[in-house]
Amino acid sequence: MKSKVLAKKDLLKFINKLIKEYDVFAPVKKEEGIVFSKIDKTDDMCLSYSNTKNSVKEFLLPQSEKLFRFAKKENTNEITDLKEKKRRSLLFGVRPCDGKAIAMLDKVFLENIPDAYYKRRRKNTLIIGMACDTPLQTCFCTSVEGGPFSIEGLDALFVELKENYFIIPVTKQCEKLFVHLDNASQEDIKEAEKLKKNAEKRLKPVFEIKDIKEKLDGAFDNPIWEEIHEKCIKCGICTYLCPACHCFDIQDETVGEEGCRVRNWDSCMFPKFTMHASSHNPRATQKERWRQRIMHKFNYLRENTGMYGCVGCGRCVEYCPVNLDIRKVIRDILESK
Amino acid sequence: MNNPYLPIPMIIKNITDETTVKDIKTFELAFLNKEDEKNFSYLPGQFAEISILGSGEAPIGIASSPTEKEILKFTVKWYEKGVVTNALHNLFVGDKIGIRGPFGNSFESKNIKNKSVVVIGGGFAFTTLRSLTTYMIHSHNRNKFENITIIYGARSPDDLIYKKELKEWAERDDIKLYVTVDKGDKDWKGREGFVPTVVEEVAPSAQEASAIICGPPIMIKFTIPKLVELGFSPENILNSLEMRMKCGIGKCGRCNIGNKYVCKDGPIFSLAELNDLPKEY
Amino acid sequence: MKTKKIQDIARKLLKEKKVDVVIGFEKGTLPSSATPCFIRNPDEVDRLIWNSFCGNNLANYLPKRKDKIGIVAKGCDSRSIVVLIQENQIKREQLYIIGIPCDGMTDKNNVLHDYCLICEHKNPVIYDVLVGEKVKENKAQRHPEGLRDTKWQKIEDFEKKSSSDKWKYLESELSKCIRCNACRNACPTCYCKECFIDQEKPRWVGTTNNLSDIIFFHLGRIFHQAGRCTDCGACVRACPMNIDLRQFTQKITKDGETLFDYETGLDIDVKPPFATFKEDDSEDFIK
Amino acid sequence: MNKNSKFRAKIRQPKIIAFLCNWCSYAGADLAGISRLQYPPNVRVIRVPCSGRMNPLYIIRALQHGVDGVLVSGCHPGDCHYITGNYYARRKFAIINSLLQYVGIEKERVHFSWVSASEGGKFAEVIKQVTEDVKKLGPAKKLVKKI
Repeated sequence: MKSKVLAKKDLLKFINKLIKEYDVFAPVKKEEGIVFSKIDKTDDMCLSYSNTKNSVKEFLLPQSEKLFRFAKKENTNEITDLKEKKRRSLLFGVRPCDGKAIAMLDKVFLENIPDAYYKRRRKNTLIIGMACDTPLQTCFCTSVEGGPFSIEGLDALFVELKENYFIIPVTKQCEKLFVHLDNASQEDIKEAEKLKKNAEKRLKPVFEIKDIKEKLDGAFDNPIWEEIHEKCIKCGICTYLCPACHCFDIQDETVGEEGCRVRNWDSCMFPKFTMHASSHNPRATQKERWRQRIMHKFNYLRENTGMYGCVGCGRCVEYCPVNLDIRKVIRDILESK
Repeated sequence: MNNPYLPIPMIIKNITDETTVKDIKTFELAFLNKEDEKNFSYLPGQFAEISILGSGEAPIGIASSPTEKEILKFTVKWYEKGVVTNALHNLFVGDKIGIRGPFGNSFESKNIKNKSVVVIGGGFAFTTLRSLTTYMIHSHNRNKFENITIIYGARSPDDLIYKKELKEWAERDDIKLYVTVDKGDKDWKGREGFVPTVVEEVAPSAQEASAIICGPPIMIKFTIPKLVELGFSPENILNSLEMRMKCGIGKCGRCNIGNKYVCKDGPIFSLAELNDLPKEY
Repeated sequence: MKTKKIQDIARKLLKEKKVDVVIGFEKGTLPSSATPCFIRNPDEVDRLIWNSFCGNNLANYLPKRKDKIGIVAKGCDSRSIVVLIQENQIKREQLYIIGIPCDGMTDKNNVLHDYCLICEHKNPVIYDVLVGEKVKENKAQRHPEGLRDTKWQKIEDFEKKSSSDKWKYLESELSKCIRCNACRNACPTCYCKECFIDQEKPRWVGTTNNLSDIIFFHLGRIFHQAGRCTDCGACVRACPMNIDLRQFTQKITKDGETLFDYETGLDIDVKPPFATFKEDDSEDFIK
Repeated sequence: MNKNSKFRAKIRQPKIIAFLCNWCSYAGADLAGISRLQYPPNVRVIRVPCSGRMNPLYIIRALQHGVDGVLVSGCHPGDCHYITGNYYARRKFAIINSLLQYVGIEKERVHFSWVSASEGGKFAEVIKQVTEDVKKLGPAKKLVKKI
């Protein structure tokens, strides 16, 4: 597929056209910060963002998703499967780190036994990325096999040049969006290449990812776990804002005679996450939970899917109320005996 | 669309109290749709998510054997904190519920055929072992196994579950059954003593044999060394684990032990496999 | 200066084995940040620091601990410690409180937090050793009606709004909530072994991000803070979605002060407002 | 649900939950019944051992699950069967009442009263007044949980 260009002044027109056909989600400036949200008009969109506060996973794996409805009438268990949404969705302005997280979620939810709900949403969603040229202090995508211009998980990637957007189409599905656009010139390609190099240069890896898997294999009983968790306050910020964390809980919600089975995000940081009905808890303290979080992201997922469960977006680093920095944790583990 | 989250509608055909305190009940469920019944093929050791609308789901081992047609049996203990087990214990014959499954691997997946089998169970963890035993002694399958030894222990005679079947099995001469209780009552004429001691005593031959062990952690802890002493290799000591599970298909992320998911890669693990996994269960 | 003193005190405490652990602050991984740390080895006390980013309320780490603890405490931390002692979550004998008069903490842009602006207890109310000189307290002037004007201005303004405006504000704020529970977990006086939102039998609050449930959670939590909240700002600082929780928690504090004449966390020996009563408590709202 | 709300829209009969203490207000309600005092039938009673047993979150929970008004009633101060239960309760009620009004729940949705076992008349009066107040407000919309 050929790279394309779109003049910056034509972007809003382009998005407006998309809004007619798709439910478009893009970064929007709100009171709580810049968040990914549905836009009805291009005015809502805010493209001067480093990264959004929430990740785009909530459009594929919503925080609460109804699995089906049921009526709690006497002696029945009628259930109604929920209907598919007709309009397709399009996520515009996804950062490459979030894109990579989607690639990881795809492995978990689409392989082996596919997850019907995720699959339905995923098939219905186009993801257009926006390359990242102003990384934050908290960013570390290059440390976890990602990059500010990574195309993994995306259907297309926009790169902001001086006057144009340079567009790299990745999958067939999005090709038709760009057919009417001009092909990129050699100069554009060069300019984009240069931006990419510069951005990557600014993001020196903060740890050697190659060593971490091997280290973790033998680190289950490492005394370092005793210390790492100590200041953790057991909240769910890190896991809820994480674009790759995908653990969920299934619960029934009822009001009066009606109810629905829902699945909600859950967090390995919560004490009840693994609690048995018999009150036995295999991960009884925050030590085990932190070990699980690190092991799951950097060891188990790597082994099971070939990808890491961390994409280096830095949200957990930025928003942790006690500054429990995952980068430091990893470095400490690497340095430990 | 093939949706693994939709429960299969079932109806409760029979409820049996296993103990006099009535905290353990066996539910016999029948399929409401013939189609579902045809599609539901399982083997001993597998589990299903029991789904009660309004309360939620809980993973329970299937206690019936595939050789028993038309019904599925689940034996469920009441726990004070268990939302679903509580709701289940409040149901009556004729109530409709749902199940999802079957999930997990089976005992057979661990290469137990054409060998002797030693089944060691404790307390109410005997459920999937009942499934296995019933399966093995069925006339179609009995010749696929060599000697079958069953060792089953509980705290008191009343805590033994499947009392009727134990009686039937005791009368068979193609299996050896040893039932023991920690402490008998005045009517108890059988064995007294802990399971590990009985294992040592009856010393089943480890030659070409698999040991399948399922029970409270303390029993497992003391029985495994005995089995190793007897010469059972770690590959032939099988253990069924339990974990909090929600999805049953390896997505929801809570039942993993190391990189293995109990719902998908288990619940049956050999001791050899467990030795390679972190001790987090 | 203070950093050095804290280090010296901590070193002495640990060397003399007066405490098992010192809870203080160390340099954070981001610029303009400090992070809680646990020091057990006297050789490591050099990690301890003190600056204007030491905003976390360290009392949060105390409930149900069994060891002997040296703890660095600002004014608000010390008040939370008092609450925890009052409510038997920690024993006074377990604690060696390194009190630090506080000039207010700043956010990462070096701006004083707004709860620090109206703070009336900059000096620790309870301590074993004080690091540095006491600072001048900024007691708000008593209003003729008995309310403190500057302190409660925001609350009184809100009280005057119509119910629908109030509700609209509540909804708009709380609809940002992602139910990460950070407000609860960052709060030193939210120490319940099992929070009512985690209870499953019966389930108090639904598990989804249904707005009604979110409001229930926050109202419930705020209500539970009556007589406990010291307005330390831990919840708003922790909230990743910048929810204005203090608009509601302050109301509880104000009611505690105006209805029961009780200011939180000043005296270990005074009973918290819900653990006592007066025969002439106001009851004009009761028919 | 739908059927229910249509029904409610037509006749506008509010649903009110009354939490009555076992020793005074519940007996007061009994007395009102025995004395054949007329009062509106909109109230569903939940008996609690003492007003001190009232977890104030019950009020929020009731509003969340579709009642239009709540009444909490106990013994007069000094008359508590458990000596001081209602004194403690009074403090909790003061705070929750003030908090609910502060966040925008109308004052007339949530009521508190002291009704003794001998005050059948007062009980009928309180119910009448509460029902009227709640009727004026119309069906509760805030806090109502929909799924």
